[in-house]
Amino acid sequence: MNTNMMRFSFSSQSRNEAFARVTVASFVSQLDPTMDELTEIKTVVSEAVTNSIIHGYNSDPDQMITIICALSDDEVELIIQDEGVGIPDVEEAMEPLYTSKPDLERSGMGFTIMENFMDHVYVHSREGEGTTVTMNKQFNRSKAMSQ
Amino acid sequence: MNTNMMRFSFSSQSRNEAFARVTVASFVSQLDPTMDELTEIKTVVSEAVTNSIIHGYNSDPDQMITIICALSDDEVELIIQDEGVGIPDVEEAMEPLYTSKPDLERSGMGFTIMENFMDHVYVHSREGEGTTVTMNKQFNRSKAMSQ
Amino acid sequence: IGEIQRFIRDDGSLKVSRSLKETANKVRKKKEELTKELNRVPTIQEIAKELELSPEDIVHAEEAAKLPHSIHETVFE
Ligand SMILES: Nc1ncnc2c1ncn2[C@@H]1O[C@H](COP(=O)(O)OP(=O)(O)O)[C@@H](O)[C@H]1O
Ligand SMILES: Nc1ncnc2c1ncn2[C@@H]1O[C@H](COP(=O)(O)OP(=O)(O)O)[C@@H](O)[C@H]1O
Ligand SMILES: [Mg+2]
Ligand SMILES: [Mg+2]
Repeated sequence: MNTNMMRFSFSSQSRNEAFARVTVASFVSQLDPTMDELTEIKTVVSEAVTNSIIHGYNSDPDQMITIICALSDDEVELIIQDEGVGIPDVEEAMEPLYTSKPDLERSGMGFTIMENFMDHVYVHSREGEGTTVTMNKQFNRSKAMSQ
Repeated sequence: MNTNMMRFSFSSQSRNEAFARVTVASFVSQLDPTMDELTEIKTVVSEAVTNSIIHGYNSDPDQMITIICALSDDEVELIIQDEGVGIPDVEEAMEPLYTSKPDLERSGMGFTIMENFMDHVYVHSREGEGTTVTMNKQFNRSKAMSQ
Repeated sequence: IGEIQRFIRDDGSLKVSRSLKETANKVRKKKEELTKELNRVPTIQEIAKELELSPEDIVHAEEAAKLPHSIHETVFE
């Protein structure tokens, strides 16, 4: 099997959100996804990175976020990690519309969007240790089917 | 002072050369350099990454290459690292036209190009341990001078 | 005066932000064209081939087009 991987870390500044999106999307472009699939991947990266910045690190800009991305054949695995405050109740956090920061006008839809755009989303988190979001997606499904 | 840094690693595969180029370029784009300056940075990344793949790892696709990039005001520092075979004689390797792989139709101009496009190039290498190329460049210099 | 000079200079020179935006416009047009032609959303390779760019460069340009124009940053910083 044909595998390729990359890993990158960057400081928890909101201006790095765009950078994280480009980095993941340009790596994933090797699998030749459709433009729509690529937009989905970028959205998912934005949601997870924003969560790490705003919730995980409470907007402290001097912490680090790590993204790992592995490609094999037509599949992508994406891991987004912080060492922030963690999530006390993951199940509750993943419910649509749930947000712990309604004052910041958060929609509470971040995890729901991730689950919609990716095939699998797995969240591992411990209070005081941080959060790891692992996601998988297979590309070109619709393309293959439409042939 | 306004600083921002990132670090990324990826498999030593030539298809990742474009990925490495764009990842650095998109991070450096924060400083809004000119197109020429960005092209120079991309060229330098290509040369160093190709060297790590072809020379450092003798084209073994399962090793890792690391790039660190730090921005401060109008300056970029770029570090490109491998843990490959290393360079026995760095001074000789950096001479224009020197190549240890003439059979692969290498031009021997990689280091010369890096020295031309960047303000400083420093190569640290040990046989059997790997090679680290550290480069610096200040942007907007020529623009400031042309006034 | 320094700021005004910088404004004029930035406007006239090929800054990355501007050039990437032009590329992003081409990508957007090509995407529309191919969507009609193929009757589905094109893949990134399909667009890359037509524009003779790498897929990675297309991703970069698309993202840059979303960011605020640098002239604002230059003038108002
Ligand atoms: N990386 C993280 N670190 C800590 N808490 C998180 C993290 N990601 C998500 N959460 C928690 O999960 C909740 C739901 O997240 P999400 O669905 O993205 O909604 P929103 O970000 O709009 O609040 C957040 O309000 C927060 O309490
Ligand atoms: N990362 C590296 N690991 C091991 N050797 C290297 C590395 N980079 C450069 N070299 C050595 O330095 C020489 C000169 O490099 P360069 O100027 O790029 O020319 P070329 O790549 O065309 O040979 C190479 O031929 C090789 O012997
Ligand atoms: Mg969220
Ligand atoms: Mg070379």
